[in-house]
Amino acid sequence: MTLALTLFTVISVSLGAIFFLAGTLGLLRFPDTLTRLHALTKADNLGLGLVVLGLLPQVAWPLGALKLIAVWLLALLAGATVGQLLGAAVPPEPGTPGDRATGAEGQTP
Amino acid sequence: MSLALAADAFLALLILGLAIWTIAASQTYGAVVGFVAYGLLVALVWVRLGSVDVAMTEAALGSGLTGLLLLGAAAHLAPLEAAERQARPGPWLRLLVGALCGAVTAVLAAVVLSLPEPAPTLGPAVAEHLATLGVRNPVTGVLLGYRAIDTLLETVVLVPALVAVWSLATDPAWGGRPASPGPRDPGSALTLLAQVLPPAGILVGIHLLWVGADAPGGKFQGAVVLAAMWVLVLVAGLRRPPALAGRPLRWLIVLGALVFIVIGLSGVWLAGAFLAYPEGLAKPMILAIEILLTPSLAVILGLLLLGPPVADRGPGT
Amino acid sequence: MEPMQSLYAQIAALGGGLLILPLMLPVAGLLLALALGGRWARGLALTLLWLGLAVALAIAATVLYGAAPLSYTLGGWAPPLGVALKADGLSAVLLLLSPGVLLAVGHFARRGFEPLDGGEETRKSLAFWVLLLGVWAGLNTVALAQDLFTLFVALELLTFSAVPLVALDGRPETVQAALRYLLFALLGSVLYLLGAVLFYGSFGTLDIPLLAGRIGSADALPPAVALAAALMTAGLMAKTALLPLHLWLPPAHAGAPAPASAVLSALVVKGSFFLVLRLWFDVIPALPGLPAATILGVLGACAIVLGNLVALGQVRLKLLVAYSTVAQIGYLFLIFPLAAGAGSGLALTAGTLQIVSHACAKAAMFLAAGIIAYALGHDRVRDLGGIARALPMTVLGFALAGLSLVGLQPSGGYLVKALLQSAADLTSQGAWSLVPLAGGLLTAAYLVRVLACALSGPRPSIVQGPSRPQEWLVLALALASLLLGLLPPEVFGLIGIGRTSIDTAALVAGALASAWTWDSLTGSIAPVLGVATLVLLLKRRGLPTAGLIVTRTDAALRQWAIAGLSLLTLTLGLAAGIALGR
Amino acid sequence: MTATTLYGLCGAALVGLGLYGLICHPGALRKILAFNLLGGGVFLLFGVIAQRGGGALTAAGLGTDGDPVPQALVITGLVVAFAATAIAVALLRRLATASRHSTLDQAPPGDPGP
Repeated sequence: MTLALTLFTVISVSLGAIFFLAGTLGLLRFPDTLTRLHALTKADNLGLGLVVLGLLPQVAWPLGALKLIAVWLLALLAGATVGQLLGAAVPPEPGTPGDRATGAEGQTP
Repeated sequence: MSLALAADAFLALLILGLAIWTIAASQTYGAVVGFVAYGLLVALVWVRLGSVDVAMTEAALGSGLTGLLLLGAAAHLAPLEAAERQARPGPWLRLLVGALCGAVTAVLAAVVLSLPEPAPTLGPAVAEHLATLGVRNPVTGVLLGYRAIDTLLETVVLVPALVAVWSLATDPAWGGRPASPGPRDPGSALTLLAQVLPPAGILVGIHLLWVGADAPGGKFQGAVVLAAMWVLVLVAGLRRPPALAGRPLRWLIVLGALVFIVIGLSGVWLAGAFLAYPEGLAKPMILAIEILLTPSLAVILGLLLLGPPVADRGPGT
Repeated sequence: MEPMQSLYAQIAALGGGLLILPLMLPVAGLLLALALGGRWARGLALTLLWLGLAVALAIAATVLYGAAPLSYTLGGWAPPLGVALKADGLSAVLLLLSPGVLLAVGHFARRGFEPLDGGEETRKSLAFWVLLLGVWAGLNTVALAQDLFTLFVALELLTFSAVPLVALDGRPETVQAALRYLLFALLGSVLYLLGAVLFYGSFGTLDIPLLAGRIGSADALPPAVALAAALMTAGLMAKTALLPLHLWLPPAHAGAPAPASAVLSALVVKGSFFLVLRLWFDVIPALPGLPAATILGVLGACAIVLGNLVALGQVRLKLLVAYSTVAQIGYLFLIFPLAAGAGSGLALTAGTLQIVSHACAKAAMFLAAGIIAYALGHDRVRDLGGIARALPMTVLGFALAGLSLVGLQPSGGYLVKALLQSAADLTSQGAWSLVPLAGGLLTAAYLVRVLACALSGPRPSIVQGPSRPQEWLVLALALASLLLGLLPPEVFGLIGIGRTSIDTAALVAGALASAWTWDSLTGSIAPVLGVATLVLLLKRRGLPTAGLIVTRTDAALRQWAIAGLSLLTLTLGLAAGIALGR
Repeated sequence: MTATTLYGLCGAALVGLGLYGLICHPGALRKILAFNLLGGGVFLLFGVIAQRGGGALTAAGLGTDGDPVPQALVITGLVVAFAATAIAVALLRRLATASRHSTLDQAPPGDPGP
């Protein structure tokens, strides 16, 4: 039984690590802030979720596991908020849908 | 074992890289962002060094609140950055200072490597008498038992520090409210965070305070988390910063330290020495001090972040 | 004396319990002053200072007549686990000096830092008194604590209370001076903390007596000790503003309001020097050999000469007095090369007396300068014309304090010079005794320059005259320093208590024996008169070119990068000196 | 070459970097940043000494391993360092608003009043 669990942990954590790698790759490769933001929040939240999922069997049940999940939820909440704030702070380039200058309907602040 | 060593080496190199970035970055704002990341990694190092209490304090205070303080200052001082470059010392002088700093580091590293091998430690002595203090967390035992005077003095040091920050206000603004730290229109996302997170944050803060007696945690860590939640609410503009002339606020600031002194003085009669705890009553007294110290520390740390009072005009200017 | 003896026996029987009061009085006062607000802060501070003076007198008397230091273990935990308090002779002197000078400054500041008529709190009325109690709390903890980390927290309490005093007026240049002072003091305290870390890493304790015992008994000292001692000494020198680390002192002490400048120059600077005394005389008495001590002595001599010369050329009176502080700090560090071997008793007594004498004299000078600045609306030395006629007592106080710094007969300054002289003869290092003489003459030079300007010319119109008690306080402080030598020698025995085989009473009596002989009287007055006539002749022809070189080197030394460079070189130099000295 | 000595060298390097930044950087805010690095380096050395003195407590099955005294001192030091940074930042912001200056050497305008 423990072999299956440790195997699950190894697979899940390494998957999470790959998603983190993807997120960082997106950060370096994408042209502008909004797409980088998109890559980071998506990949890192999923990566962290997988890592937490993988570690659940290794941790004392239930308190340790609940703390790990709480960490993940906090990261989700913080990531989403910071994503929104940075997105609102970045002036959209002309011609893109969110551009207020050309009268197009921008997202409410 | 070498894999763990490789991980430690990678962590140490990452920290040095971020530290070099913090010094060498041309833009101050970028340097501060690097500093916050550096602080979080140093908290990780503290966990590797087996000091979990310090790791929490470093993460919350060393990189969290200090980072917030410096980010605000970096944004405020951005326009003056260009003028700073003229005051740069000449290249030869910088080279000389760099060489001397290198020499200090080399001597320090050599000395650290040659510290005596059976490392002198007070660990066993602390562990031996910990039972009489009734707490199982040795760091809390040292902070509130053996070296209670350091903790008392350190809480007292925060009061002149606070008055120092307040005394920089203009005379008419005295007693008014500090400027609200948040942006003018914080936007729905920040308001949502400031409504969802604080209840959980306050719970975590109180848990840290409560668990501090027997496991890593304690009043500093709890107070910092509570202060962070309070500042988050202020940044989102849900509350206005308090008026600094308010009598209840002043008493809340000094409450913790005063109770600490009263309990310390009671030790003279009950347990024969200042800051001593009578037999059997040690744990309740330590908890009483910690419980009453946490709100005071949280308020002081928050007020240190908010800065001097600005004129008492309307909602947060 | 019999009933007195039993009284002190009872107080001593109280054990060290008496030592809690000097610690808790200012701390409780600090907290209550903030909570009660500006209306009560002034009254609370002054009453607590009077109470503190009484407690300090009781402690000093108990230590003197019990002929043994009082000690107390906090929380009942003996070191190395717990922290101990100890009041030996040195601590008793600092415990007495702090409330004394703070009371004089506090009563001087009753006018100017009081709440509004309706009792409503103003910025200055709360901040000044809370910070004054903070300075007092820091100084008392520095005097009593026996643990290096508790001393670090006390130093921080002292610095955090002193820095805002500099910027209390709110003018931009004082805010910049306060920021420069804070950053350089923090650099100093981090180096001090690094030294404490290395001591703990090598010996597993931070308690001064235990550390001294383990360092003394260790046969092969780890290299960490030399570096730790050098780091702590360099850090404390930065906080004491010894030349070339004096960049922050002149603008900070000159820019602060008058009572704040007095507290900063008289007491705050002495707090960190007190720890240098603790370090070199208590923690590592035998360790630093002659090379390291000579480095400190040479820096002290340079401070005396350069500080006085730059003071001579100053345009503003408060800056002149601030540079005089830089020079007088030189005397404090002159004692270390003379403390080698047999001279340590004489040197320690000279250092302690210099702390007391300079504190009273400099407080009087800064308060007098403050009165003159408010009365005339400016403090340009050249335009002080006739102020002596308008404010006779203030200028008299300034002159008497100046004479004490010059070192005329009954003054503390003379005692320090005589003790340094006999220490130099005892340890056959005659060269060092020339420096105090030169310092005395240069001090006389700028004193005569100020008095000449103050006496000449018609009586000026007074913008805002001082109150009568303010002038009496200036005179009282100046006389306290001038008449220090008239105290009965037994009182000076207090300094040596707690140290084996040092009878400071006899040393001071020896130094005073030749004070009133004819040739020593002419020996100290004649050169002063000579300098006075020289200055009066030169006054009309302005600053000689030599003065320009001096001010330019001072300006160069006071750049931040150069000061940082000097601090690093001093740290490494001291470490090498201590390592070689063994 | 254990992890502890590795972090000791890292701490020593941080002290050197912090000293360089504090002395050479003209901007006061960068000096405050460098001061925090310097303080962090010194505390890290404290932590290394705590780790070297460890072991006894794990044997007694109490709390974290490592010598608790340096850990308590570092916590106190961190809070004092934060207070120092708060005062320095408040002074710097006041200096910047009052005189458009943010360095320590250039003299700000303003008459040297009494």
